[in-house]
Amino acid sequence: TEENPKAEKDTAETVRLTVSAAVSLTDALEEIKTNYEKNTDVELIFNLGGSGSLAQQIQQGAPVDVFISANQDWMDTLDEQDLILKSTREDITGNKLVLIAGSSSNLNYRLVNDISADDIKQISIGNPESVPVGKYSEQVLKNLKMWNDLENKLILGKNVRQVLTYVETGNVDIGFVYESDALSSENIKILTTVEDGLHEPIIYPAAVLTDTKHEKESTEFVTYIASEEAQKVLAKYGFKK
Amino acid sequence: MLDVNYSPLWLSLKTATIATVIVFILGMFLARLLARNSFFGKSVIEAIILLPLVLPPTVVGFGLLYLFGKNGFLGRLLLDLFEFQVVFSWYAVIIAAVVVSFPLMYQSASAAFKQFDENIENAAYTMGASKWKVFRTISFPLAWPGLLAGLVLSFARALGEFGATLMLAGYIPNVTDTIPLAIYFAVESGNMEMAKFWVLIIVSLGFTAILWLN
Amino acid sequence: MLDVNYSPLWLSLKTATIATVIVFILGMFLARLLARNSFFGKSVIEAIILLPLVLPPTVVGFGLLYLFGKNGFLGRLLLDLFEFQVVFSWYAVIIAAVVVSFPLMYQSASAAFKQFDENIENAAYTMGASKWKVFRTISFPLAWPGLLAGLVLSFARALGEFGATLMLAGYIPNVTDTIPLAIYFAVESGNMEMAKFWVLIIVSLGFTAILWLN
Amino acid sequence: MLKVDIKKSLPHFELTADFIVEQDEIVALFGPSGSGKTTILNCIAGITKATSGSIQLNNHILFNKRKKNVPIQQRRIAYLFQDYALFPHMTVWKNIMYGMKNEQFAKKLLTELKIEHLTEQFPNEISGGEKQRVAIARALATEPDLLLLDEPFSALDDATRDTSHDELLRLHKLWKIPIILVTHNHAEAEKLSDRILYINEGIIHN
Amino acid sequence: MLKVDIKKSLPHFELTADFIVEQDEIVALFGPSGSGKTTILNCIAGITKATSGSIQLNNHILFNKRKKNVPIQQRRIAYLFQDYALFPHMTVWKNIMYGMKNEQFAKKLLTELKIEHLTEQFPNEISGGEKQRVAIARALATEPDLLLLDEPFSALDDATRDTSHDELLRLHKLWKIPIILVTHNHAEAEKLSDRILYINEGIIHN
Ligand SMILES: Nc1ncnc2c1ncn2[C@@H]1O[C@H](COP(=O)(O)OP(=O)(O)OP(=O)(O)O)[C@@H](O)[C@H]1O
Ligand SMILES: Nc1ncnc2c1ncn2[C@@H]1O[C@H](COP(=O)(O)OP(=O)(O)OP(=O)(O)O)[C@@H](O)[C@H]1O
Ligand code: MOO
Ligand SMILES: [Mg+2]
Ligand SMILES: [Mg+2]
Repeated sequence: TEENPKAEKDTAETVRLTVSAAVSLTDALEEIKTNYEKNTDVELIFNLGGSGSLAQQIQQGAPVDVFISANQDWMDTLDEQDLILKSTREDITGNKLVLIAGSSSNLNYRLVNDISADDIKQISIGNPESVPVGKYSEQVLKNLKMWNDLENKLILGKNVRQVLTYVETGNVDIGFVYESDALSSENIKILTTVEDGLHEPIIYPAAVLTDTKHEKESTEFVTYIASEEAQKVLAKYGFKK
Repeated sequence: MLDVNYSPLWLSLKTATIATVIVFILGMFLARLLARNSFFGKSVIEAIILLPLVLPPTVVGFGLLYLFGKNGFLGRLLLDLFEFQVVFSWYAVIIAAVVVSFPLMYQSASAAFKQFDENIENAAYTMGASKWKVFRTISFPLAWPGLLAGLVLSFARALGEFGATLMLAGYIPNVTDTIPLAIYFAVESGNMEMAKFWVLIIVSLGFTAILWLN
Repeated sequence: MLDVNYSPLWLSLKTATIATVIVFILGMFLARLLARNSFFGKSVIEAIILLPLVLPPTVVGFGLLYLFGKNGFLGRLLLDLFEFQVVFSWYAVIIAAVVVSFPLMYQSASAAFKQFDENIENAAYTMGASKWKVFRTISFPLAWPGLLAGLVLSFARALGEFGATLMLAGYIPNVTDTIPLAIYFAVESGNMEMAKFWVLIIVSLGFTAILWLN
Repeated sequence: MLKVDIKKSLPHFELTADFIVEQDEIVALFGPSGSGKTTILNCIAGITKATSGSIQLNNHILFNKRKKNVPIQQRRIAYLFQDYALFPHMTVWKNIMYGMKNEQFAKKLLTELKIEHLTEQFPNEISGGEKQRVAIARALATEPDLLLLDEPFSALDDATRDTSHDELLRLHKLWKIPIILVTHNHAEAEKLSDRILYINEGIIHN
Repeated sequence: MLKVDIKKSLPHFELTADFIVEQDEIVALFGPSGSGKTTILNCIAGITKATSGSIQLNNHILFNKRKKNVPIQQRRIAYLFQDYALFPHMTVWKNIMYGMKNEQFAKKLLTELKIEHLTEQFPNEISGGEKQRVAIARALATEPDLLLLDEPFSALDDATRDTSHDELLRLHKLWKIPIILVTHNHAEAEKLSDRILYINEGIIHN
């Protein structure tokens, strides 16, 4: 059965890989882990958190083998400090930005352009200074010249989940979140998916860290995430390149 | 030079002070009331008071959001009665600070009132002093070391409150951006200069408060 | 039915208990040492002790990461001496819990030791009791209400510690995933059932601890 | 006039107190250590509750079996505690002024009791006998309807005791209130009191 | 043998104590309230520090001007505090056994002092005179090199006081240690002591 080969695997030399990954990937990675561990001698340990915190931990020498960031900036930072193996860096998936409202809301915007300052009391986005999703949201609103109208209605969240909670509980009228997060909630509806051209592409890069003791296995895992089998799983949770 | 908006400083000072005053008064009287009685259910009350301490502040904030939010029981009540929305307001900052620092004050005060000789109070009563006078002139000063400890802890906790505040009050520049929020976002966005600046400020505030209280 | 991994329960219990024991002993002795002395610099020490309370836990975690990280002073010391890396280990969870709950214990204990009649200690000394015996049999029991308050607060705080833990210890299943972290990630991934389950567990733990201590 | 008729169960015997103190009378309560003297005063002052019976002062019922129990602060009874119970955080002067209306009278009391030089000191900064005199002054200062004194002069030397005696007698003449005085000193009891109640193991023998 | 030769500044006068107590002597310290009796005992026991001078017990220097100051717990001096300082969280029995080696002796003391029925009660559950006897027992129980008694019998009735006197004299015969007894009662001083030191405003007149 399932248990026995695994027990054998432990006695054979199982390699443990610590993967620091953006927290939004949690559910998708759990499924990928199950698939991956079935066919390899590798045990995956996920350290989940905001990309910023994860990068800071790595800078301070946390024993991590693979880093999956929710944006390019933090990966670039580590790159500049030679903390990642450049050759292993790969964009493994992406996400889309969506505009959401509570499931019982009577707003039915078709386009981001439809948002009118008169309809809404409050709008929530991630904090552009620190949360990637907030930065993208700001780009959208600025590109559409709506930022000035809406600025005094903004509630800034520390992460996507907080934006989602505000919308779910009806405390704000609308918010911008990732599609993957929107799919995980039953209490909201997606009003529209934001056009790609309105913000920088949302890319999740992965890379093996310079300090790893298991370069081979780590590189194999990064390659695996880019493979079709893993991409299918990611797509199921709303992640598309 | 850093380009600093000082709003967090005033906001933090104001909210922490108000929250501490509320917590101090409520915590002290509740503790006095319960200190020398023991009844069934007292432990339950004490456990509920302690709850915000065992939960991560974000979860506390989550709970408060459910309570004070648009669809929450208290939120709707306030909205219906006063057309007042707590969430995302300055009051939300105070509520969050009060809830998280209350257990510290209550526990300290409760211990303080258990730790002095009751007979001194009786002596004051024989001199015709009212309950309030005895509390003010006898019980309060005799329990002062413990009450002071609670005050210091509450003020520090209120000043440093972050998770619940962020959840209930949101991060709205000039309205709900306390120093801890400013620190958090500075750190998260990698603006270490700004983070250090605010850490220094909050540390000096803590220092001043302690020196002044001692 | 929920498919629950119970590791956070044991981990939280274990780390909160160990951290509380450490904090209780250290906090009590430090408070006793400083309680009835006043010297220049005492307020400074007390302010430093209080620091983790005024800072958002994440920032405390950040500071600890700098201290215990590969390039940090203590981190390098431990690495050189014992080839031991603290970050991401079980010890990091304990360190985080100790640091954030220490101020609660210290303040409570400090007040407790100020609030009883010194002459009782002198009486014990005249009977030939050593300093340690007097502490154990006189000062300790007389200060007990305040010490207990500190113990309860510290345990609750250690149990609920989240921000600093996440930063210093990471979220590593079966190694550093305490209940507060489990709650956070359950919420993050929209798994409200799981979140509620863990909130219930942690609340019952807090309850049990209080009932048992009273 | 004070009328006491109470019973109270104590660990080693039952206390039975049934006596009257007239308006202008000083009654001494005299008996061995542990016989129940302090307990009687505590019941009258309202600090302990008697098991049964009644206590009446000037036609006001302070306590009776129908669960009436006037709170301490409304009894208008001054009480010198055997262990003084001074307020440790107040100076001697503040201790005395606590229940006091009349500053002039307080100053006079301090002089008569020879403690006027101690007004600014705290209770833990004065001697045992000085504490006792502060407690006497504090009790007298309230100008009560009834005065309970639990061994008020036990820590005083003969000379100080004599002047304190005189002061008590002077005030009693002035106020004409009932006074109960607990003492172990038979000479003192005879000198100060109009009547001595002998108590032993909780039983009073007139 | 105890040799005391100290000075100490007090708020209202300077205390000067220069006297010797021989090995088998009981010395009474007799003087008005506030004259410095307790302060002398506190200096000998090590609870207060004298301003200058020296204290010597059986050839051990306990205190001298060259800043030597033996800690309280090493002085082997039993001290009955004027306010008893009983341990409020311990029963009478535990109070007495605190510094005690010999259970048999403790039981005997309790019987002699007529408090054997109180062993399981706490200090706040016994009468004033009972507290005093517990404090006497506790001080005697340590079998010290020197015994300091600060008004040990002031709260006792005559009968109880007499038996307590007898017990003290009996133990003194047995142990032959110096004893200093503070009292306001001249008859008591004469009965118990070999010599009386008269003190007034800090000055001792032999
Ligand atoms: N709080 C209490 N709980 C239980 N027993 C008590 C309490 N207070 C006093 N007693 C007991 O009641 C009896 C009477 O005590 P009380 O204090 O009235 O004596 P007293 O006559 O004032 O003696 P003394 O002259 O020694 O002060 C004693 O046996 C004492 O042990
Ligand atoms: N801690 C203190 N601080 C300042 N003054 C004190 C302190 N203790 C005692 N005194 C003063 O020192 C003097 C002597 O006090 P002491 O206690 O030695 O008197 P005593 O002879 O024991 O009197 P009593 O018979 O009333 O107990 C008194 O004037 C008293 O007010
Ligand atoms: O996963 Mo993130 O870094 O919170 O967008
Ligand atoms: Mg009595
Ligand atoms: Mg004295």
